[in-house]
Amino acid sequence: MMEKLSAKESTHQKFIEAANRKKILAHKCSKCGHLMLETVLFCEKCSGSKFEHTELEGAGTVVTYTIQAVAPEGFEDAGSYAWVVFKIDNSQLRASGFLPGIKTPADLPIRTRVRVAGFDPKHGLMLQK
Amino acid sequence: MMEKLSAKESTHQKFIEAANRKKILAHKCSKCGHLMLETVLFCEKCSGSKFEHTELEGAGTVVTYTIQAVAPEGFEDAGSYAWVVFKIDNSQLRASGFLPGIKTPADLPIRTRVRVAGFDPKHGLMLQK
Amino acid sequence: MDRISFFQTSPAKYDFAYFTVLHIAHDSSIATVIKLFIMQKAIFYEMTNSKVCVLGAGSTKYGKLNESIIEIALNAAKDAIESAGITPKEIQAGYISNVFGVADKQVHMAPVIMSNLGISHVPGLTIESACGSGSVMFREAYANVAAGFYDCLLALGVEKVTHTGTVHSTTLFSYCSDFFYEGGNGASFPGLFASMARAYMNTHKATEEDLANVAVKNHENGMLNPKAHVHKKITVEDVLKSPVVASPLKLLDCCPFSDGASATILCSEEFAKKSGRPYIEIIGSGRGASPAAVQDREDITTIPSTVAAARQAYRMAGVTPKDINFAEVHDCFTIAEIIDVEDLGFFPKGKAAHAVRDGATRLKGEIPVNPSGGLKSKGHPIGATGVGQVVEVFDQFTGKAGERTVPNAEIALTHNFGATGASAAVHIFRKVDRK
Amino acid sequence: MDRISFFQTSPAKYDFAYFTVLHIAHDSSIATVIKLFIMQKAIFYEMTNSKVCVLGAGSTKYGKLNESIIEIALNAAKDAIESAGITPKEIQAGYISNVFGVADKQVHMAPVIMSNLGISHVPGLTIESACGSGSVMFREAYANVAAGFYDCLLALGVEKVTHTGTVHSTTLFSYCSDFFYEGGNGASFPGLFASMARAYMNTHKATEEDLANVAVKNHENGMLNPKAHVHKKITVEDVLKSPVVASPLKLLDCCPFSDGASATILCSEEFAKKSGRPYIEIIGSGRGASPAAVQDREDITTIPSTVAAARQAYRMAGVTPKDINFAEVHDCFTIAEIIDVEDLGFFPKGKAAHAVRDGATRLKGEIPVNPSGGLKSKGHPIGATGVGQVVEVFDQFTGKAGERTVPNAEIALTHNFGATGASAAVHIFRKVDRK
Ligand SMILES: [Zn+2]
Ligand SMILES: [Zn+2]
Repeated sequence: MMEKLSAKESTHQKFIEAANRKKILAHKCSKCGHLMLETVLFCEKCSGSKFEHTELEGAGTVVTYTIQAVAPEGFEDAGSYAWVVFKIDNSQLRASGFLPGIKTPADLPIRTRVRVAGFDPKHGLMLQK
Repeated sequence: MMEKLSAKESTHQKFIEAANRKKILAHKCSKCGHLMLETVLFCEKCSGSKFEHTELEGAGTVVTYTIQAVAPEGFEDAGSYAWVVFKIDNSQLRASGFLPGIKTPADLPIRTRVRVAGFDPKHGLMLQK
Repeated sequence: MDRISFFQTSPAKYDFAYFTVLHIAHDSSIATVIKLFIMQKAIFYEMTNSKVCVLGAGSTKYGKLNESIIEIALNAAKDAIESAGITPKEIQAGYISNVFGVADKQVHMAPVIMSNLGISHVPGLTIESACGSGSVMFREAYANVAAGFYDCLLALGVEKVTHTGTVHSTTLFSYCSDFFYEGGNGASFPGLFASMARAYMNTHKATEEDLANVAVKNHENGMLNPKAHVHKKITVEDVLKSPVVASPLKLLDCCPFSDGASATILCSEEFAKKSGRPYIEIIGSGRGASPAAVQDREDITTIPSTVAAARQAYRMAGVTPKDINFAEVHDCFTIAEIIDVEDLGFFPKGKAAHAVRDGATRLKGEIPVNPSGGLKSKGHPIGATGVGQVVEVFDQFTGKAGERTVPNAEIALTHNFGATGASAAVHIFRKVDRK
Repeated sequence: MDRISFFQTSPAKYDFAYFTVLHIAHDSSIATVIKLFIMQKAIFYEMTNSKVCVLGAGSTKYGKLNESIIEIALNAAKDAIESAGITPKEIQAGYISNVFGVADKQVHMAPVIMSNLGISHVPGLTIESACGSGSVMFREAYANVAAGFYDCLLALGVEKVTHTGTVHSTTLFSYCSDFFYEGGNGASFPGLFASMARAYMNTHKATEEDLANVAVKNHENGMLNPKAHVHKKITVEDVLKSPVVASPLKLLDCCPFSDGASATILCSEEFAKKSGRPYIEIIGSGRGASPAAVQDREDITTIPSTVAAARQAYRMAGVTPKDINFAEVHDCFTIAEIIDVEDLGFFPKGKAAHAVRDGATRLKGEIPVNPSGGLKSKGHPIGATGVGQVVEVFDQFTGKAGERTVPNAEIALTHNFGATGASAAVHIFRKVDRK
């Protein structure tokens, strides 16, 4: 019934499209240079609302994570996976994603390198080691 | 997983059990005599909380109603039905119920007599003409 | 409960004290008492007579929207913030209204909204009161500013349901009824209002045409509102020929299911004045409640919560229905507007159908009702609706309503209720002329 | 935002004015000024220093309940009303907290609750802030009484989810997260707290045994609470051997999904005193917010909303963490209690695991934490939890806590947050001795 959103209208959609190019979409405050994820509409530092778009390389290191033994609906068939918070290279920003194939903590020591593999409509921001 | 409630615990359950005996369960304030449906816990008139249980005959006259052409989930298969507000005989109380088989307003003039037919887990308080 | 609501008792009580002070000051004529009096006056002013203003307002378009519920909310918030000329850091709290966030997989919305406005340290909460959530939330936000707790708030309503489809939306909405007696026995919201319509038509000899007139008028107004959900001029015949949803109500008697968000910036008068921007003042606020179930109302052709809320708001504002230059009222169904305009005191009981037929509630009538198009044409994103009414008043009073501007309006009323009127809130606003 | 919360600025500002008046009165020594001063003092007292009390409190048992959500709510309301010795007609408004009414087909709960208490004309509303709904609602209700808007309120939290099953409940709860970044990428609530646990364990060298100690202690307390959901003494080994839910958290690190309701009667001090019944006083209230998503927090081992809310509440109450005799804190997962007791200032950062191991938070320890059993053992009906904490304080201070009574307690703190702490509220209570 509803058409797919274009990236022009939706920050989420922009973020998703960038993820599909293996990027993390961010923007830099034109006034003070503070870097934020694309979804933030006013600068956290100076309240500015003009930004320069910045695509960050979708790669970084694991900050923390969990291996979801009991998965919510939509993820029951996802096998053993980790939900991962990772620090994006060359920035202070962090993002979160879905990393399949993780069975035990031995599979994913803190500071493991991960990168964005795309965006799956069912499982969200896909990561790979 | 959960056991069925006994009427001792639940005013809704008590009301339902009475409906299955074709009655409307009410109670009378021990202090001021005001009559209320069973679900009301304090007297609307005097705030009393002691009551004498009263089973009203599940019969009365239609006050108003609608014929639901677009039915909510759980009622899609109920055929053409009316949701009816009726005044209970020998009281000023009103109740509401589900009356199947009503197709047009000609089937149900205001003040038509209806009576309680039981309680259906899917369709609620069942009425019949 | 005979106690008059908080917004009446307090000013009266303190006015008494205030004038006592004034009296003493005159009698004794000594400088310290005068000084005291002035200080006290200032404190009183700030504490109990603190005027509360709307400094900014914004809405998304209402309709079927594709963005996530958070993006919809953020778009309205951004508009309101920019319209107020403030920065997000001036916002001290976020009052959100929403009913079915679950439908778009997001409850606990305030933190997500605040974080994406770049002010994650600012607390918020969500208030729900069915289709009246927006106005009930607005009143809480208002009370917090009136009490001097905050100088500047974001008050934002949002809803997204259209993606769930008509049958599931109908089902969700039925959870706003007294479910054990109503939704659980097969009544949908159109059904409940249909039962009220049948009772009204039976008691007051109104006709289906009378109801249809409301729809025709509100669609006409909605044509002038670029953000309205439904832009479609209709006739009485169109309404009568549209498919029955719940007899006697037909599809064109019903407002649409809408997505959308509306946001306002509420602040103290001091804050508003300092800003140098246009603003409007809230001069009356009232709340009321009715028996939850239609069956428990002695008279099904009136809504007690509306009557109570209006009485409070009028008394607080010191105005009567005759002083209202236009009103945004809760016309979820055509019958609702008929009942509303009687309960609000614009017309005597049983006379609204006639007045509507005569054009009294049209844009150029004696009391324009729903110049925005109302829920019927502008749309009804239930968590946002009550806030959207305030946005309309703001736009009307600050020169942003374009062709649908009500000429020479100075005082306006908003009326919004939950479900079949089990809860309601009424607000009265004053245009503030800035030199 | 550097502005101190509303409960700090106001008293300070008015205290200044108040003492100025006092000074003038002393200097001039004339009767009228003294009269003025006394009147002003009375008004000030009522208006800004108005003490707010809890006069009644009641809870259903927490657990898997068969009654409808409305019946559950009503059972708690009836208990609270009877415990306060008031009649429903004395209640001027109903503040309800709930998150997933949709799961039991009833939102817009206030009208249904009020109608079934026989006071259908009394307005109400529902407040939602995820698992912190109860305390956020309690604070709004408190603010309304503190502002003098109402003399007596019902503040009631309720939740019913167990009938939907563990997987669907897990899914619903994930809607409280920042869904675009968290729930939408597969994180459940246990998962989000597990990620916090891993960060904490990594940073502060804590172990899974350290977390397990929290569960063991809270289950021990819960054994003494007849209304607790889980009555089961457990050992550290039991916790460690229980199935992993989201590593490193295991089943016994997690609170249960519970149904239940808790209710309190909030009133002005004047109202409480007149009643001649036992009551407790609210002496501090604070709110805070954190970035909605865990990823956006600079330090994942602390919860900024707790720190902010606690700072406000302590300042308002004029007490320090050392003055608190016991605390009910938000232990939805064992790691949460470890982080909470640090954020609340009971232990330095990184030292809580050690303190818990040493028994400092046990019922006979230096700062008993969760004497009720906490969310972990008492249960976590999310809309009710924050109110249930207040019920525990009321029971403790009015001699109803039986074997779990904390001896000689005079000051207690409640701490409740939403989701991963994106929203939080802290309240501080004082025992009132009645002669
Ligand atoms: Zn900046
Ligand atoms: Zn009575």
